[in-house]
Amino acid sequence: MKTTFLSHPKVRFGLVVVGFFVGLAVFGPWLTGTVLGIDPRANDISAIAAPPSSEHWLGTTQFGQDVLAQLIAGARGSMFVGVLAALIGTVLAIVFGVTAGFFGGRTDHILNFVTNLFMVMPVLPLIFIVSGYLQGTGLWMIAIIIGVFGWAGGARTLRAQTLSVRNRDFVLAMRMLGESNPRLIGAEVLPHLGGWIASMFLSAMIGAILAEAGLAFLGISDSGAISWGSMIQAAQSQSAVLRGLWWWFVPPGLCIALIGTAAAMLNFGVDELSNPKLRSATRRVVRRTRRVERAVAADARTA
Amino acid sequence: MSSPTSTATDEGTVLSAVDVSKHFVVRNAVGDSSVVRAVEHASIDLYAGRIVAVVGESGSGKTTLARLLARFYEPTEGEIRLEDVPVGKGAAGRGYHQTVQLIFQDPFGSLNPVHRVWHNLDRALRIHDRRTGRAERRRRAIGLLERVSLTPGADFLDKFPHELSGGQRQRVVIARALAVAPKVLLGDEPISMLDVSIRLEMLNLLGRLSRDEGLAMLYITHDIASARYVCDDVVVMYAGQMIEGGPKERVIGAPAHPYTKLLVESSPDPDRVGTTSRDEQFADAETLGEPPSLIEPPTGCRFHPRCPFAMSRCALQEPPRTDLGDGHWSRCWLHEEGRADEIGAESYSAALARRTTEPAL
Amino acid sequence: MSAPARTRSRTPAAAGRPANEVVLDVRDLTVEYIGPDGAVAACKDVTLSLRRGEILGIAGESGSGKSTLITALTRLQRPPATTTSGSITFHPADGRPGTDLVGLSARELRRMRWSTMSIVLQSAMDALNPVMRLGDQFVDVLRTHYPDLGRNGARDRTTELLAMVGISADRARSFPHEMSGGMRQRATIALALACEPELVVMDEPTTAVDVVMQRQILAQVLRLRREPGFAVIMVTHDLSLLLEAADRIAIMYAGRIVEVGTAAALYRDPAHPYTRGLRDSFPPLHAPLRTLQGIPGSPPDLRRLPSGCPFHPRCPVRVEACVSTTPALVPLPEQEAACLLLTPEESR
Amino acid sequence: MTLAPQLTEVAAPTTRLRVPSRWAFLTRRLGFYLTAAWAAITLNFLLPRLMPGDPSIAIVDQLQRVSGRQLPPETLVSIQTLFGDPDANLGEQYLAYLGQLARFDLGTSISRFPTPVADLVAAGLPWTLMLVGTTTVLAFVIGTGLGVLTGWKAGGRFDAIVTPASTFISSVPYFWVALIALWVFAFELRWLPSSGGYDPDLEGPAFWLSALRYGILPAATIVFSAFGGWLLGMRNMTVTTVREDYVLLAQAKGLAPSRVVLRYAARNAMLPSFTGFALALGGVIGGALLTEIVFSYPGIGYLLYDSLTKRDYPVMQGVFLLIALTVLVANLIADSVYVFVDPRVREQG
Amino acid sequence: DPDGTDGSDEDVPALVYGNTDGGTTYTLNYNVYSPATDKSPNSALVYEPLVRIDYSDGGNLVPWLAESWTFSPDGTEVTFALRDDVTFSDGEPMTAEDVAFSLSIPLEHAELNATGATYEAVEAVSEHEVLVTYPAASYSSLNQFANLQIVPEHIWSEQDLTTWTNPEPVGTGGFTVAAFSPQQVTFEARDDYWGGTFEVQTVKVVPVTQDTVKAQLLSGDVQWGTVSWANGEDEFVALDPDVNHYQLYATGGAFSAIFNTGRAPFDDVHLRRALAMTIPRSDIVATLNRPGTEAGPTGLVDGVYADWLLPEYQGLVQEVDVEGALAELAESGFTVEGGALVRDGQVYNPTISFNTDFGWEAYADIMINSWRDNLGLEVTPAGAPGAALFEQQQTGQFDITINATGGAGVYGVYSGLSSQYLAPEGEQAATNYGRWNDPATDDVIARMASTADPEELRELGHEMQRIVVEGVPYSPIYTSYWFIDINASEWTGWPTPEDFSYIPSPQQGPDTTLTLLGLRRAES
Ligand SMILES: Nc1ncnc2c1ncn2[C@@H]1O[C@H](COP(=O)(O)OP(=O)(O)OP(=O)(O)O)[C@@H](O)[C@H]1O
Ligand SMILES: Nc1ncnc2c1ncn2[C@@H]1O[C@H](COP(=O)(O)OP(=O)(O)OP(=O)(O)O)[C@@H](O)[C@H]1O
Ligand SMILES: [Mg+2]
Ligand SMILES: [Mg+2]
Ligand code: NI
Repeated sequence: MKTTFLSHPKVRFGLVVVGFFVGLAVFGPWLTGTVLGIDPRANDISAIAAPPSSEHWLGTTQFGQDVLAQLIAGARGSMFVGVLAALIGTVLAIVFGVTAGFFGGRTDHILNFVTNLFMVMPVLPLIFIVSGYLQGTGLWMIAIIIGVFGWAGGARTLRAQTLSVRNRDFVLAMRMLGESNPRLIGAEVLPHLGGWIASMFLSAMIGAILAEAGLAFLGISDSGAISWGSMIQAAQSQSAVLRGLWWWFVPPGLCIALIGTAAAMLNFGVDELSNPKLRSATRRVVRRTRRVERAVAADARTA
Repeated sequence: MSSPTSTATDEGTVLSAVDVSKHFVVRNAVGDSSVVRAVEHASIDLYAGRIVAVVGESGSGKTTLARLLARFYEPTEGEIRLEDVPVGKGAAGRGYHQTVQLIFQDPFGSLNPVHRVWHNLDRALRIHDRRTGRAERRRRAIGLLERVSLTPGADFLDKFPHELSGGQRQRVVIARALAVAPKVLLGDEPISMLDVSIRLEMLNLLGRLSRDEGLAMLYITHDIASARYVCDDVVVMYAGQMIEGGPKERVIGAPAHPYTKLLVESSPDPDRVGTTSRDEQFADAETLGEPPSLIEPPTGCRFHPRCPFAMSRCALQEPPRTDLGDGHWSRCWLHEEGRADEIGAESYSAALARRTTEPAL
Repeated sequence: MSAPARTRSRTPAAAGRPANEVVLDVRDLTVEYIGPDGAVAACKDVTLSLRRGEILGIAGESGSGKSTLITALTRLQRPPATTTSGSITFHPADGRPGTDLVGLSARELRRMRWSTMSIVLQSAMDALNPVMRLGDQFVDVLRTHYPDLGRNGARDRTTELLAMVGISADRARSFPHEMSGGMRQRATIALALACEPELVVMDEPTTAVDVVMQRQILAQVLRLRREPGFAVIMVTHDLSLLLEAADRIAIMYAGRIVEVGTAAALYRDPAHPYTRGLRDSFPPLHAPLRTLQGIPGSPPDLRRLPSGCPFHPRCPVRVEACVSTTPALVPLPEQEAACLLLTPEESR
Repeated sequence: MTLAPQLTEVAAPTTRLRVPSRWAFLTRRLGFYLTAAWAAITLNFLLPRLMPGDPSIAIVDQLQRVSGRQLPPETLVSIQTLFGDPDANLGEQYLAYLGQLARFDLGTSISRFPTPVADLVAAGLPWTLMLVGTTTVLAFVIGTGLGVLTGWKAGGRFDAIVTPASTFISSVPYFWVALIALWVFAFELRWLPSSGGYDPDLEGPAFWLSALRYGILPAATIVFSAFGGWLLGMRNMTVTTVREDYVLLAQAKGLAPSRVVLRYAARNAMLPSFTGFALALGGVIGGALLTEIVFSYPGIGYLLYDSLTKRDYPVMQGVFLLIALTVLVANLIADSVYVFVDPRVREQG
Repeated sequence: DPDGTDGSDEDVPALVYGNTDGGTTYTLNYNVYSPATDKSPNSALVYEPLVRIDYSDGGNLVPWLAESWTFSPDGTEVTFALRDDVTFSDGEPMTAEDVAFSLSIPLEHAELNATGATYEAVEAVSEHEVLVTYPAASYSSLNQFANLQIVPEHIWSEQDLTTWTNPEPVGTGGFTVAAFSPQQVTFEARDDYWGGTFEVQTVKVVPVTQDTVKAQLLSGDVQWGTVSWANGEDEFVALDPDVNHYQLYATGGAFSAIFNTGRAPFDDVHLRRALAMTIPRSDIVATLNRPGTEAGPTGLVDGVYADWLLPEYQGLVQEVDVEGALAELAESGFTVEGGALVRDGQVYNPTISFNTDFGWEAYADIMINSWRDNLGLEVTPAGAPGAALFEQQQTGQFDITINATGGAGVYGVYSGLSSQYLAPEGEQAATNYGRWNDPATDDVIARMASTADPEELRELGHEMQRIVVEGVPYSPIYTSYWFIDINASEWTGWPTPEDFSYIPSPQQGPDTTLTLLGLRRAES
């Protein structure tokens, strides 16, 4: 089971990329400071808005700051918001979705109503506005806001799944043995939802990274922190696009897209592993089958 | 109508349902609610060391009955008695389930795929006796597995459900139910999801548990032949009601209700091969009809719209319970009208054919 | 097949056909699931022949390859299933030479589908499109195969078909979810007969319904088969049912046919120990009761098949050779069976 | 502790179901959306009151900033009275607010005093609706279309290229795509205008043509960023649906492949898209707002941005309220479509 | 060019001004007294003030609608003598009544006092004379009249000025609004303008973003802009030096680091000096692509205030002086421990706040890096969006903040340091954000306000310069400029920073009019 998980190409790609960025976020300062010897905030006045060179591998900004160093530092900011917001969102989604699904009845009615409400609210504009009110907030606050407003979709999925799990025979059986509700949720239902929760977490993380980038682009961000979004915003405010300073605004966007792709791939892979219908439609399976079919046909011709 | 009679009066019942009904409220998209009368005025007694089978068509309320007995549902009417003591409303706690355990139809579904066999048994042992140590629990778990013929038990403790075959899974489920040392085992079609070849082993196991260990057992099934194989008594349900009951050979061998006869004659019986031609066997089986809606059940006897023997009174009044001796009873107007002989006189389809040519009503 | 369907449906077409003529001839069919760790043969060297108007039952435990065989026969298989060897020869009623379905292109197959060979799937619940009215699902197949039938013609024919299985015409406007399980199952059978096929393949047509409905459906199949005259392959794990309903029965075990013969022969005198075990897995309804044992153990995992005879680990009468030698089908007077203990008819 | 599970959610009895009335379903949904609308309105009322900042002070702030002079306290007081009675309690304010809304009065802009917020929003809304409306439809059509194709031929070469590519594309931030589009098509190639919504010098058909021309880049950006999501969802649904028995049966029936794909696979695979619409639309609107900002499109996205930077609270509120209501209406429409394409529709929650 | 001057509209191309103030659309509001911050653009083409500030000459006031003005001897009354040839665009002549009406609008409606008028009464004393009365001697506060527009009483007196949006503006200016759409405002030149005749007949104002306007300036779709263009010399001017002009005009102010002198630790002058000495001004202007625009220490800019500056401060570039800074730090009694300032057991972790809307993070970083490298001091960046930052600055919630300093005239530059504007921390101050509370400063400023003698003013100016340089209430970083981008393909006659008597900015009131008057059709 584990080996098939790790040998799935999409999963592998996803894990490698996500792992890489998590590593960057964790070891970034060490990497830039000790290994590469670059400082994201240092200004090299001799290289202003300079294209990539041997000295600055990804070029410099209008302020003579090293783009690579900023990119690595930005990984930390973006991943921080992503992970924190996803944590908050996932916890809320579990609280709302699983509780509603498990207990049903009035609890479900109320919680589900709240979920649906958050679901149909345009969350991104809402986040913009709330953060707009709290002008000049830190990354913590931004992550909290994103997390607090971004859980509804996950809660809905979890509720539906819980509903289906709650009346599964194994839950009834354990209940019949005398298990308490908290243990039923914790030991029987939640582990069963592990895959859903993990994929929810990943999508929430991507959502949060994208939302943070959007907020930073609107100028709502922590001026003390570097994130990919704030890099793009800084580039934009210095007319980097018009001036063709692509090395400044392309890499952070690519990083966001890359980690988003990786997370989506991970989810995809998990889907494919858990859903045999999807699994049988992957390129590998189809190719393998075609190859055998061709071989058989060739045999038939020669025979 | 609700005379709680028991077939064997010498022993006390372990678990009984006395005149229970269960109505469900279902809502459609419009928000209209309607009442599904899933079980109506059913009574059943379970005795130590005996197996009672409940047979009936799909939707006749068998599962509902089992769940009422397991106290998953609160009866709409009537009461459940445990060792002759009425069980109070909403009090189905640990105590109750230490006595009564339910085995589900799908062995895969009733084992959480994320937990090992050990977890399942361990939880059951721990919940009901918090003092025993881990080593002791482990010893007991192995004992339980060996009781259900999973030998050597230790080999199975660390397996995940998906590493077990269907039969092994169902044994684990039974072992888990036995872990709390219950007196009653309720089996809701415990073998229907298993492969044909291993069903018998399961039935033999259930028979052994009842016979040798004195468990009272309810065995719910579609398959009359298997009911006959394992049980002592048979109860037939139709559209939420119990229409016939008694010792298995009497009920299956000489049905006293037209529906029981239909059920027995519809069941596959390879012994028939060769005795009549195939076309004859299946002749007129096309018009056997479908079970009625439980939302607006037919008036009077619920079987009357399909019954080849139906009389005008069948549509008006519910038939009373007629005791036929030896604990065999039936609910059919034919007994009251003295036409009971007609039931056994010819095959069901023949009766049906006759009726279509010369309407009885 | 341009003749309007209704005219044909009224004439008992079976009348003019030779009774013993073969409709479908399957030779050495092997179907494999191509997996990452190699191929798994879910059907191995299956050889079968089906005669016109005959009901051939295929019985076997879960996972023995019954559905795999059926999708291969009807050429409906999807990756990773692949037919790696064998032939499926279809002999049309008009005496034209047979065609091997394995070699046909998608387009050629499409032309043959439904009008020569139709299918009833395992679960009628899922076999009907949930968002299309029942009638429309008849009309589209009718209009595809009889383009000149017209919309109204197709409607009339639908009514006729539904009436054949006891469903009233107004039901054509229902969606599948508005009908009961038995009704849906009968509707799919009626659908299978829409283009008067020569062969109807049924995958567990009665598993999801209870005994009374089961009997009704089988009765209908038997009656319908008498009139337009089509051959039936019916797959189920319920041997006791097949014994009553089928002409001949093939028993599958681990992807192989281990025994094939007339229903009566298989009931009276099963030659293969597995068949015997299966037969004895059904407690009798009336005969005196005795303790039965079924078959100990469980069906093998196809990815880790035992060597030799795949049944040998569970076999009560195995000999040493069973571990190493895979038996082939041995012709016997009324059946064929694959067991090393059997000797061919001629040498007996 | 009772074991009785809830009795309201029960599989349909196998006996015949009454056909659910679509209108009744829609009425209930309408009820939900009305409640949601009320919640949005209330949220909108509470937000600025829970958050720091007073619109009048914001005005005075900005005036002082522009003139660089201290304004007398009377100025603040008289500006406060322009924005309603500062001493009213929350309940009175709420009632007054509801009363205003009933008259389509969203208050007065701070930075553009005395322009009513309703006028500002009304000026921007058509542009945004046009942009988001057409792009949502386009993205849906392109995404679902390609999704059906890739799902139908899943594992094929087309799928092997298109699916990973759209996974990537759907992960790219909207505004970044917008920036790249701006850079390549407006600045480098100079094919299309880089900002604005139309050529103000033109009139009549020429005006609309110019609006089309100005709309191409923002619209293309949104479609480009949004279609991937639909594609991926649709692909997987198609793959799953194609392996349903009824599609297998449709193939067995010998129907033309196009018919099998459209009537059997695609139609059914599309159904979950309608329920996922709320989520998708929220994302598209958020993205469209950012896109508008990059292209200075005269819609409410830019208006929101403008009001955010100027702390024009009434405008922020008005824009949010309008977006929320629009999304609710769009969802109601999606629900209605769903009701008519899926006969099985039942109340989910 | 005979064709260009005969007035046939077809041949006279419009002058297109790409307005980058923000926003993509305009709302119609030509009520110049409205408390809105976003009104319709370029109302100064329609409405005019009494006086003009001449930035080519130290921010002196020069006549515009007023021909001259005279103060009463005590400096509390000023009489404006108005031009007599001014008419509104509807043909009515402008009278003293109109002026008195206009100037009393802020007095009568507190909410319309958007410019913070400080006089207390206005009165028309004759047909062409208006008398303005102050509560105290106010020689130096005359420049507020450069911001007060004269409106026609016969139209405005009938309106509710608080909510009126003046959709069809009638003013004395050279242009009328010919067409208004949310994405373009078209102005048409008057042929009866008192100031002369325009060759430019049509001015179009379009709202665009900074990037777009650059692209459009390059393509010639826009001919006039005010966008700052880092490296504009290479990216714009060099492409066509005859046509593309990128001009910088000093505003007389600077971007400065303002210390909060009202709270510790920046109540210590040595600490302020130490920090001021280690601001890497040259690096900052390098990243701005504006070498040589480092600000001097006085807050007065050389180009504008050449006559006013003390000789020792003229052209002074403040290089980073680490030794001096360390000496000052030592003298302050603070030690730097672990990046924090410590004195008497008190630990201070200073922050620097700045406007993130301007993307100022990077410049703050440059300063923070320098303080860290040179003094070991860790200053934490605390950027905020403009609106929030402004509130923090007004209420004194900062240690060091970055803001523009400056004003019209020397008095305008320094008056903000008066304790008259002092507000305790937490309360809003309109100016004097740094809570500068210095009796000497107050004395000088009071004297400046009450003198009309240029020589004395100059002397007092010198004193203020010394106070600022020595006391460092704020430390100027770089000179602030008006950025003018011109594509002269259609119109010539633009002044240059080397030689100008008005600023060719589209946003400078009378200067805009003067610019337009001077433009000539380019020869093609
Ligand atoms: N929780 C419930 N809510 C509403 N109706 C229910 C519920 N459970 C069962 N029913 C209905 O009650 C009737 C009896 O159901 P039950 O499951 O007891 O039948 P059964 O005899 O076990 O059928 P099967 O053989 O198919 O398992 C059915 O019509 C069913 O739809
Ligand atoms: N898509 C697949 N990929 C790999 N193996 C498969 C796939 N589908 C089926 N198999 C394997 O092929 C074998 C035969 O499956 P098949 O569905 O034909 O059995 P069956 O006899 O129809 O069983 P059942 O009675 O459960 O329907 C099984 O062992 C199964 O695990
Ligand atoms: Mg049941
Ligand atoms: Mg199968
Ligand atoms: Ni309990």
